Amino acid sequence: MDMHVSFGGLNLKNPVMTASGTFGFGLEFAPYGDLKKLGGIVAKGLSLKPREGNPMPRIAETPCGMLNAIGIQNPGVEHFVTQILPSLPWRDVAVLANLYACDAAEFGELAGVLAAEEGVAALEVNVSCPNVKEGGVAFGQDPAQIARVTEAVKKRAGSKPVMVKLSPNVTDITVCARAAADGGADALSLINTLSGMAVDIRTRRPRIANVIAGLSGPAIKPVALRCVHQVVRSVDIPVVGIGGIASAEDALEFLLVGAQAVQVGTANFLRPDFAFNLVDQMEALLTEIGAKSLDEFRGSLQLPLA
Amino acid sequence: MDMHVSFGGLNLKNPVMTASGTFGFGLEFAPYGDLKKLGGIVAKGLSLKPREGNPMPRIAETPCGMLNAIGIQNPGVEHFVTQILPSLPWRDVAVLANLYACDAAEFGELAGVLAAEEGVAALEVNVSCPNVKEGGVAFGQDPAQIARVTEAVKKRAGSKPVMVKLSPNVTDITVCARAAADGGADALSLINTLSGMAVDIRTRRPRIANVIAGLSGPAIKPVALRCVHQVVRSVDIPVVGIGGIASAEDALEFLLVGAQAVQVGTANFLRPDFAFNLVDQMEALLTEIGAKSLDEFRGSLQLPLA
Amino acid sequence: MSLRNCRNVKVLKVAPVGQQERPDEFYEITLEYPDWDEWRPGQFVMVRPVAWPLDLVWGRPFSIYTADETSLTVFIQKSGRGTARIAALRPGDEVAVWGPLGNSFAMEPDAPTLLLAGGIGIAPFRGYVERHPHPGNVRLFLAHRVPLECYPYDIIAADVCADCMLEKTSTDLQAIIDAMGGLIREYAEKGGLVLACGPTPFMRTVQRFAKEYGARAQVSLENRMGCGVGACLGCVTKDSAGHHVQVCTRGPVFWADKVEF
Amino acid sequence: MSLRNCRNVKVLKVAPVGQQERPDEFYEITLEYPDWDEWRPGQFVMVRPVAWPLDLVWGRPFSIYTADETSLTVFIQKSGRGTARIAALRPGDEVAVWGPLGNSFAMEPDAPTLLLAGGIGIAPFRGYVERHPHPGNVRLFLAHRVPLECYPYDIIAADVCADCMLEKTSTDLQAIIDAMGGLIREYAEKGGLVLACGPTPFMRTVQRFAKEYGARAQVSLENRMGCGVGACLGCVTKDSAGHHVQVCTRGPVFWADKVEF
Ligand SMILES: Cc1cc2nc3c(=O)[nH]c(=O)nc-3n(C[C@H](O)[C@H](O)[C@H](O)COP(=O)(O)OP(=O)(O)OC[C@H]3O[C@@H](n4cnc5c(N)ncnc54)[C@H](O)[C@@H]3O)c2cc1C
Ligand SMILES: Cc1cc2nc3c(=O)[nH]c(=O)nc-3n(C[C@H](O)[C@H](O)[C@H](O)COP(=O)(O)OP(=O)(O)OC[C@H]3O[C@@H](n4cnc5c(N)ncnc54)[C@H](O)[C@@H]3O)c2cc1C
Ligand SMILES: Cc1cc2nc3c(=O)[nH]c(=O)nc-3n(C[C@H](O)[C@H](O)[C@H](O)COP(=O)(O)O)c2cc1C
Ligand SMILES: Cc1cc2nc3c(=O)[nH]c(=O)nc-3n(C[C@H](O)[C@H](O)[C@H](O)COP(=O)(O)O)c2cc1C
Ligand code: FES
Ligand code: FES
Repeated sequence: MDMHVSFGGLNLKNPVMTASGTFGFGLEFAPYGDLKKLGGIVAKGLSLKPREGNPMPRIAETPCGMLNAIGIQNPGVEHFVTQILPSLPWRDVAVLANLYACDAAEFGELAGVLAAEEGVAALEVNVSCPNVKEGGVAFGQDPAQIARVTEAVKKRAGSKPVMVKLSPNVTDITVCARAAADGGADALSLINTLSGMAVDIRTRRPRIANVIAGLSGPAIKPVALRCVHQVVRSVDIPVVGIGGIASAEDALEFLLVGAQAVQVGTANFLRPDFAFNLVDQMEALLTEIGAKSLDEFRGSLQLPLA
Repeated sequence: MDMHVSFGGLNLKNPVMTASGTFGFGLEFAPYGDLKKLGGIVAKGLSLKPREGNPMPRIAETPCGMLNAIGIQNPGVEHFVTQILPSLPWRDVAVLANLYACDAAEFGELAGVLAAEEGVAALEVNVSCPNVKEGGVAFGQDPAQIARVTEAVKKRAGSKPVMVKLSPNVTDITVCARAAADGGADALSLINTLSGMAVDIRTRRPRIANVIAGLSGPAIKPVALRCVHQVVRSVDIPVVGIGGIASAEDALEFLLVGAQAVQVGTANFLRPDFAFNLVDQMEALLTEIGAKSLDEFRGSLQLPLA
Repeated sequence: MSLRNCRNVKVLKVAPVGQQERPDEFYEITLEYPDWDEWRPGQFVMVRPVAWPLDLVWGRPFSIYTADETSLTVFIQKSGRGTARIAALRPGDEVAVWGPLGNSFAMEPDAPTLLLAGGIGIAPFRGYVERHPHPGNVRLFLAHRVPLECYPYDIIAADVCADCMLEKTSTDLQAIIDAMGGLIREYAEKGGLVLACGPTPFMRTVQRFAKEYGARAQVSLENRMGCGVGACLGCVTKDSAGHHVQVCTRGPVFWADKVEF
Repeated sequence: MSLRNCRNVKVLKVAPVGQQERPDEFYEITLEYPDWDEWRPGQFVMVRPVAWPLDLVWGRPFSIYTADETSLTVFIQKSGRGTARIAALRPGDEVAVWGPLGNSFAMEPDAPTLLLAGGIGIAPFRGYVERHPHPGNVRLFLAHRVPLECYPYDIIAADVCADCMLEKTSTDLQAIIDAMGGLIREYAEKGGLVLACGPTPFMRTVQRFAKEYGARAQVSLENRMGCGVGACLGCVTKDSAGHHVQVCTRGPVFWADKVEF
């Protein structure tokens, strides 16, 4: 089956991407598979300046999921474009940069640096930074700020497609989706992690130094599917599904509700060859369930008459 | 250890309650344990008139959780007070009514009926009905409506404590918590289910006829703990923790972050004697981990210095 | 002893059935008896192995296949993750069992009684035949897709008159439907009982013929179950007035003219 | 053959260790060899049984205990849900294994080398001693809380000079710390190597004495790991400049003066 997908200015050889923060810069996984086999690699979150990230402990296992509060530890965008990007096989696999900043101007600046790089296929905008000026609610929870950040990135992105990554921690994700679309986003990716927490009754301490952390993994798949379903029906731009994908069946569920492609996050920790295997498994499963093509299958969910 | 708890006008012999919609009216579980052993029983959601609920299928299993869209099938409040309540051992176990309505006036009326019943220990207000007039966002996602509904119930509740049950499907649950507190709530219970969805790639249909459903079970525990943690720190009224409790350790986690009591939902389906067993297990575990008393343990989470 | 309970019991025996034909698919699982006062054919149990991780939150419903003072047996076909794990249990493993649940099939010792089984739907009829005082009045008809060796057909056929038909093609299916129609009509005419258990389309066929011929028929429904005790309202079907009723407590057995599904 | 890979391999053998003393706690798990070019003592593998349900999302890290052309063995102590399930594996079960991961202990064949093991921290030293060209230069010191029979102490003591001290009381603990101080000082003075593996407080003690006496010491850290390959940044510790570095790729072995933990 032809697994090629093309949307919002991105051309991918298949709909399997790896999610930011869960696949390093890609090279970490080279011993376990051929990076060129993937549809795309979303690199770990980048900021203008290097960041040390949060104190330890940063991760905890939860039922069918995990919490993380890494705090966007990264070597900074300069290091990425000079030291890392050149060694990635970006001619043969779409490499997406994931942008993290805490105000619109900084986002614009980051976008400007990355837009100049031939090796960057697209920009994914992570709006999860709490906006200190606006009382600590994250950008991604405020539609007006989502629009503003999207515009700022889009203005400096040149010809690079801009994908905005939405948070599920909102009352109505379709409002955020529309804000990003209005801000000029070429595509949306969702979901980022759910806000969660874990504690240890013996030490009486939080299991994560940052106290509040992001929940990911199979546990959140139902929430992610619901979000993708709602967003696909409320904006005209393409959507990439993320959240709890741990099998080919999971990945197809996101396509069924209308996602153009998927990103695999936590499942990369189940085993480091997970994403590579998924490419073949998805194709085989599509054939097995009698889908005629990706296009025929995508969005073919039959809803009951209301 | 003395397991008795007393808060917001409720006196419970221990902090274990069963969550609305997961324990029927209690009698269904009488073959599996002594109802009088429980701290409290929250009866299934009641509306003024009987409701048939949603079409089938209504439930689906998800990783470490389940989805439900029962649609508050119930025989109506009259049936409850005349046919069911009299056969419940309400003198020996707190029976809480769970109120479901779709506008403030209806909530008030329901509260009025239930306030007259000696057998009802308290009223729990379920604000999950989508408000059709206000564009379909649920009451529980709009702080102003939470306040209005709380006031309406409180006005008719007489001497009965009023507990408002909060939804996690909001941008900032502390705003909703304050709205309920401002509306006069005596206590809060949280969380209700997360909004989720599941689909079948073979039939290409949603697994739940209602399409969107409520996610519960261990999968959501990290979200529930985070919500309780945030709410406990933002209002002065007592909080009851709900969400994914499937062991004594889970239950103590909610007490550690500051909940006065807990409600067990989906775990009642793990085995019908779950809640009964939990009462003893919690006491044993508290002793094992060296807690001096419930009061000493409750809310004793040590946060890192910010 | 109790009317109904939830107990941790040990697995006594796991006996593969029909493995030459269908390796690793059908099993008789024998458990310690959960100390019930009694049980009736058509009732079921919920089973959840004690060591199950929380990824699967519900127990799984199975008809009571047979039981004696010391043991309870269920007959299972692997069809998903839960049944796969139950089939992999070993003697000594502990399972939580709650039951006996639901109502049971009508038993009128002197009435000609037709048992209609669709595949694994044969499970409750083993106990039914064992408990029936006049097996001579009972007849079994089994419609099956997998080889006969996979089912307790011979065990039941040792006691009662039995037929079976294999469905391989759509012509076979039509022949089965015709045969069922003929049988239901016959039992309607002699005022007998028709008891059916099998997949939903099979049940619908029974219901249709029962209506057409005026047979006194019961169908056993297999709805997805959360709790098994009437609390979650996840398993409901509609009664003849269109009201939602729990299959786990008001069923699983319904008079065919008193249920919509 | 490959430098590093992820393979599904079969469990060849599960050998309980020290069960009279501590039933059901320590096991040697032998797996098919994952076809690596080579491995070095101190490196580790991530293990996730293929049949694991998704309730536990991560693999579990274990030191390479020993290996030959056909097999790889890890030595595990049950301490939680994951290790409990790994201990319950049976021959023939499949596990995903990725490795060899991380760096390894320094090996200077001619240098006097002191191995300091805290309990289960002894695991990587079995392979270290096997691989060492001059075991006569190597000495093991094991501080333990559970009986000696639970550890591969005798196996290692067959090849190298070895001591052990049992910790039962806080007086024992102080004696152990004093002994460690004495040993580290001795190896510092003779310019030897000190290699340590054990729980975090044990590692801190080693670090403190190494600093005090100027010993060339390495510590192997046991941080919680998500991926094992450097990607999740969940396992980091601080290097001497205060920068976060991954224990799984930049460690698990660190020079004691180049790490903060
Ligand atoms: C009253 C009753 C009696 C039954 N008796 C038997 C029996 O004697 N022998 C036997 O092999 N099977 C019987 N079944 C069907 C059996 O319960 C299912 O095959 C089993 O639940 C499948 O679980 P799974 O995890 O393997 O499948 P999955 O498809 O992975 O299960 C997903 C969910 O759907 C439910 N489900 C899936 N298939 C069915 C089904 N056919 N019926 C009901 N729920 C289903 C599961 O319980 C689970 O909750 C009975 C069902 C009911 C309701
Ligand atoms: C590099 C390295 C080498 C190791 N070598 C060995 C060995 O050879 N033999 C052995 O028995 N153990 C070894 N450990 C420790 C072993 O990984 C843990 O005992 C195991 O992960 C516990 O998992 P669990 O699910 O049983 O415990 P749980 O407490 O249920 O696990 C919860 C989470 O915490 C992590 N975790 C818990 N304890 C530890 C720990 N002590 N170290 C690291 N992560 C932990 C788990 O991996 C899991 O992610 C090693 C750890 C590391 C980092
Ligand atoms: C350890 C970890 C680190 C992450 N870091 C980032 C990040 O830097 N930027 C970002 O946009 N998302 C980050 N995420 C979120 C994931 O990209 C993804 O949206 C989320 O984990 C849900 O997908 P999953 O359930 O498949 O993991 C991170 C997730 C994890 C688990
Ligand atoms: C089948 C089912 C029915 C429910 N019905 C109600 C209800 O009628 N009213 C209500 O307030 N909450 C209802 N809930 C939500 C639970 O009371 C509880 O808030 C939620 O399930 C989270 O807890 P848990 O993870 O322990 O199940 C229902 C949950 C389930 C699973
Ligand atoms: S299975 Fe829960 S009500 Fe029937
Ligand atoms: S375990 Fe993931 S970076 Fe080390």
